[in-house]
Amino acid sequence: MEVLQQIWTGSGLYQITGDQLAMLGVCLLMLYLGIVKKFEPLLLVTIGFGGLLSNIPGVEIATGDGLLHLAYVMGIETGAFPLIIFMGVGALTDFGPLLANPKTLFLGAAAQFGIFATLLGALGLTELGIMDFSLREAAAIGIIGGADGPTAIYVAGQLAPHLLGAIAVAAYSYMALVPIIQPPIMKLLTTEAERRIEMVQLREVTKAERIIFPLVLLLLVALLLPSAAPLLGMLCFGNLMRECGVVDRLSDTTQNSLINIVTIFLGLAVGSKLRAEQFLDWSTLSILLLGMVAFAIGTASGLLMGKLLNKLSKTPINPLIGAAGVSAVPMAARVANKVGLEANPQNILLMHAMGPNVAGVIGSAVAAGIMIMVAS
Amino acid sequence: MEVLQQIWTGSGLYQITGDQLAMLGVCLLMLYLGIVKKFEPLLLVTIGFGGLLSNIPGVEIATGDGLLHLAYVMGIETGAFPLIIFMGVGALTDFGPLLANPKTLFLGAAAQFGIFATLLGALGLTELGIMDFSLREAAAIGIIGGADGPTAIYVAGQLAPHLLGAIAVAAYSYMALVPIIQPPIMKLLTTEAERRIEMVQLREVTKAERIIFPLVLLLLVALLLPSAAPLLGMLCFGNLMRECGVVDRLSDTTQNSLINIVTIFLGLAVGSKLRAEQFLDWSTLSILLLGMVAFAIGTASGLLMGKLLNKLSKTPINPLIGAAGVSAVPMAARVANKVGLEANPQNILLMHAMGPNVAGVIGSAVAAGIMIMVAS
Amino acid sequence: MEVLQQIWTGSGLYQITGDQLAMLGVCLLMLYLGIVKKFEPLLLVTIGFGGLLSNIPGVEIATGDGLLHLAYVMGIETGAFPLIIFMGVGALTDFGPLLANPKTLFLGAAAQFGIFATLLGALGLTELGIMDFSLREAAAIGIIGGADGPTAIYVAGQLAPHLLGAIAVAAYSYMALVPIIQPPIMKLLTTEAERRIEMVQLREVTKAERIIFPLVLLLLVALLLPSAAPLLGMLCFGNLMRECGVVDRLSDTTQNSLINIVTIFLGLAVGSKLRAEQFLDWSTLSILLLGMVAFAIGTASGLLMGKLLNKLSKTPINPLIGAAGVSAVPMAARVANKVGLEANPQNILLMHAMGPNVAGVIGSAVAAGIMIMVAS
Amino acid sequence: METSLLDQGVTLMIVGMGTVFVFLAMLVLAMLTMSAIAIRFSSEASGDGASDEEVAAISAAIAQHRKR
Amino acid sequence: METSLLDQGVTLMIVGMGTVFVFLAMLVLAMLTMSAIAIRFSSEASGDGASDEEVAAISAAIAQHRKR
Amino acid sequence: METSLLDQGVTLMIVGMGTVFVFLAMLVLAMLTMSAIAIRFSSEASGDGASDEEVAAISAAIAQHRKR
Ligand code: NA
Ligand code: NA
Ligand code: NA
Repeated sequence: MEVLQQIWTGSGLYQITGDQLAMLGVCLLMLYLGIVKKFEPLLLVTIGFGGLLSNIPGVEIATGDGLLHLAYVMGIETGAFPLIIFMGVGALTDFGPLLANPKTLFLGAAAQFGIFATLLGALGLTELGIMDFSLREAAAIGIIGGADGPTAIYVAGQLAPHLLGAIAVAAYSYMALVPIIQPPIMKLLTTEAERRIEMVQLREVTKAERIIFPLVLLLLVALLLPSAAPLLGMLCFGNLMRECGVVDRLSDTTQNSLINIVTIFLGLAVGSKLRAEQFLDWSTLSILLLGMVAFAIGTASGLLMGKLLNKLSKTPINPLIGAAGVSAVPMAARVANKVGLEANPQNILLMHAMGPNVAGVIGSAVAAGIMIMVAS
Repeated sequence: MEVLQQIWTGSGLYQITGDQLAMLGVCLLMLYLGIVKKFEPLLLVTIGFGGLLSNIPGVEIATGDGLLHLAYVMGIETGAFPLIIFMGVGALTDFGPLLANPKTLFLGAAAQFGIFATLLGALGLTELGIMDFSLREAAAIGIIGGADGPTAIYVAGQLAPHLLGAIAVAAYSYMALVPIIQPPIMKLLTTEAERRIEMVQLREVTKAERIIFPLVLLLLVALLLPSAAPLLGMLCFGNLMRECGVVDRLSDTTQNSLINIVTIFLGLAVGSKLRAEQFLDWSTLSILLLGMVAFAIGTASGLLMGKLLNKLSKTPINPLIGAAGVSAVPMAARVANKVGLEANPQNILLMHAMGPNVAGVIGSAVAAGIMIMVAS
Repeated sequence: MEVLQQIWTGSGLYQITGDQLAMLGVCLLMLYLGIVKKFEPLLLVTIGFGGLLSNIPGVEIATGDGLLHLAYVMGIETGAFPLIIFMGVGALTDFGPLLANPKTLFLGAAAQFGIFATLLGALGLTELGIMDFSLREAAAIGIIGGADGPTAIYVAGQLAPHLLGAIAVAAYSYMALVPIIQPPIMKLLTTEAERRIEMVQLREVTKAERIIFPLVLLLLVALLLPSAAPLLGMLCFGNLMRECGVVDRLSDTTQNSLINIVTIFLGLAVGSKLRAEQFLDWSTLSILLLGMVAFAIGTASGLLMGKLLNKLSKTPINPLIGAAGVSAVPMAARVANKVGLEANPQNILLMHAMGPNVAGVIGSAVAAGIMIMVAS
Repeated sequence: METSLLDQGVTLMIVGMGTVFVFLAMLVLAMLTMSAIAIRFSSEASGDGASDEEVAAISAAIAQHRKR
Repeated sequence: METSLLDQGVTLMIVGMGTVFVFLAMLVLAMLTMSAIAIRFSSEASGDGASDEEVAAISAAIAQHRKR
Repeated sequence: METSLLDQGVTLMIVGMGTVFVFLAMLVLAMLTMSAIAIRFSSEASGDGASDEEVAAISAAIAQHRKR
């Protein structure tokens, strides 16, 4: 019977390749990490499921007119989804701790060293003939070190769309692994005495400062680095809606329905780049390795800047909060708090670590702006 | 005065055709059924109003660059709207009763006979020279028997977009008429004794089973019938978000804002296919007739399978719950419960009927996959 | 170093023009009015911020593939955003006061005189050689007098997209300035005795009337003026969802998530038309002037019709409520109430003013329909 | 003969205001008719021989019920 | 030889209903297997030698917990 | 002479980290200036001769009010 033949040749059992099976396994692992281990579940569950759908053989869902491919074309290629997420992040972010202690911005700056060191690493692998990355690709890989999902997706979508799947998976995986990656480095680079340092309580921040801050940041971006304006502009817009107090209904929708809807389709769209033929590649493996290096270097440079700042500052600064400068909001700040508590049970660093934590978001958006301007 | 002339020739009174008047009447009837009779109001109100707008003469709203036509092109032609609705249905569906009693899946399978019998009926009318349906058109008409709105819209959009208006109206109308169509058939095909059968209480289902179920279903689809993967994949994704417990904010948005927004535009877009020149046609009449037949046959085959299962099963099975296998969630399950209560006031069948009811959703999505693979 | 050179020539400090600086100032002023003065904050904050982003030199955000330009192309050029906002307005509007006292519709009709007088004014400036407006442009400018944001944006997007920025800014600015513009005119054209008039309490309106009203309005539009059908059709649809009582979940989403999401992107998209090279132009200045005139004339003609109606009507009518006929919902109704209270502290006009207020929305949509039909 | 732009404007103003008034006048008529029917129908539905007070009471009750 | 449209329909009906039944039958098998493993795993996780009553109690407790 | 890829990378690293630091340093300056003005302005707005304690109290009150 022809029809039975057609069903059989159309079936997954007939068409599936070993690579696709492997990718189904990888995606199930991502779902396991998201659901059971609770690692960045909002993204690992959506990306993982998108990856499952994309590796079903013989069905047009992550290609052509399929829903996931449409989401990719309309949301990621245009940059719309990461920018809207950034608006939502702005609406969810309290810049109060940063306003109370602006010098923690330097911690967020230092931690971006991971980005550029990784870029250099990727180019080094190319120089050695092990890999073959262009400057654009190396820049996109480096941004994993920014430890900020939407920034990584935005930059990869602009500079190296064919690597977006690997870069997004690496970024979210390492952000999830922050509680495992960071503590050993923190203990290696700080003394017990440094970890015990208690910090003075943050001052209260006025409403006016909160409202003016996103405008000041935007104007600085406009004057100094316009290529960072899309990312930081949307962040500032979201934050202005949050703080200005007169558009609470817009701010609420941005923090809830809108960011949730976009997260769902962003995750599925990123998942559509996990197709076996694109993802199973040596470059993916090296991206995962380089991403790990990026995180470690970013953490280390944040800590070292923390030690320096502690020496220079009049008020004591616990170097641990420098590790939060990599972003990975709010996980990195929680890790800094936890390691601080281990050394000194009276030491509540959480709010102090939120300053460098959000500074890291700004820092990596600035780095992204430079990458996009120079590499494109 | 030229301008007055222009206003007069531009007015509805000047331009309107009898067909358009008739369609305005049909659409007002749909609104009446939705609002006063409360028949599937979410869809009849939106489709009915979309139909009103589409039959206003001389205005570009359901054609060209009009909003309703844009919604149709972007949401229905691409399949995006029915797939997103299916994701929402997944997020709203509790598969617990099915997991507690998996053999009710056979009831959901049997009830799909209505689909294929109707397909055959449409081809028979063609053979007899009464109508002129192609295999693709017959398949799209048959899916009305699936008693599942988004599945019908998805299949019609893929296989026979010019019949989409009639098919959607038929599907939702008969789903609304379930409490009128099904009881006579149920009483005809079952004995009083059968209707009195009480069923044993369903076992509790663990959280792990609930989480793994959508993944098992997706993998089975991937291996056996990839052409059903878009529909069932989105259903599984929505259900996984619901059950996994770590992305509740995404699940909540999917169940509320997202499904509501898409329902509004889906309804308006379907309504844009109710334009008089497309809708008032003999094929519409025969689609309405065939759709009615499809429902009746689906109900009957579900009931007969219920009787068979009751004979074969160790624990008693009330054949009435077989009628719920047509889907029409949750109306068909409520009808089974009501007819059961009439025969035996202690007989609460509702949860037992939810199993075949959701099985019917899976069953018709599988049938849709076969149709799409074979007929396209 | 080449790279430093590239960063410097890419910076805002190097590229910014005096015009762009001026526009940044204008946008900051809009934010100030929205946030500190609370003038129409939902629109002034979003449009103002969109304007800031659009005037950052050397970055593609309000042009090309930028997010704001995409929002403009997809949402404003197609008319989708203003139509969806109108649906939301319908879902938020209580037509009860109008149903209780239908003759207040005449107040909403009279106040539209501001629209046509302004159109004539724009053509007069052209005749005098001061400006050079076409009929389409004059019609788009006139609609500012409708005092209804989405209507103005919809008409401008259809008839004169290059003036949209100025028209939207004028419309929202003057709507915000209603409490300043209207009272002097109200006091000039009414006597103290007229302002003291108390009106009889409005009768209760049945649920049936509320449900049937949007359908009656839609059918009248269909028969008399189809070119107003997109705007009024969506208004009626939103209102039917609100009143019919069977689709509350759709109505709630329309009134909240959906209208909020669209407001955000509408505001940003309108802001993208505030680029210095488009906005800083003599035509903008004359549009701002003409808009002010439109508001004043609309207010005056509403008041005069109020005086006439008071003479003709059996029950007393306070002419102040005629000023609310310009729309600017609900600000104009509140202003009428406030001025009434000043003359007579027992005089609660608010509900009586809501009738002409929503009548003004219908009236300006009708005027918009005529403009679009005749001028395009 | 070409009509001047200003003439077109005057025509548009007269026709436009005329249409607005005609449209809204017909809407007033339609609403009065509709309300009369709806209230009549409501009162009939609520039993034979409903007095005016009953109509008012029902209207009030419905309005009350609406305030959910 | 060309197959008639009706013949195609009959074939599609037989194959279609067959596929639906085969698919759902395999789903029944997969669900039974999965549930057996999931329940076994739950019971093992909850301590050695869990009795049937314990399994039932745990299931009920989990279900209770789900009703948030 | 063509610059090698690695040289480009080194340049980008130096320039990039430099820009990040310069940008954030200027942001620190801007924030300190802005805060000084904002706090001064708040204290002036709250009456003449507001003492430091008053400023602190107002700040706390505003913060309290923010916790809606
Ligand atoms: Na970062
Ligand atoms: Na079904
Ligand atoms: Na108006």
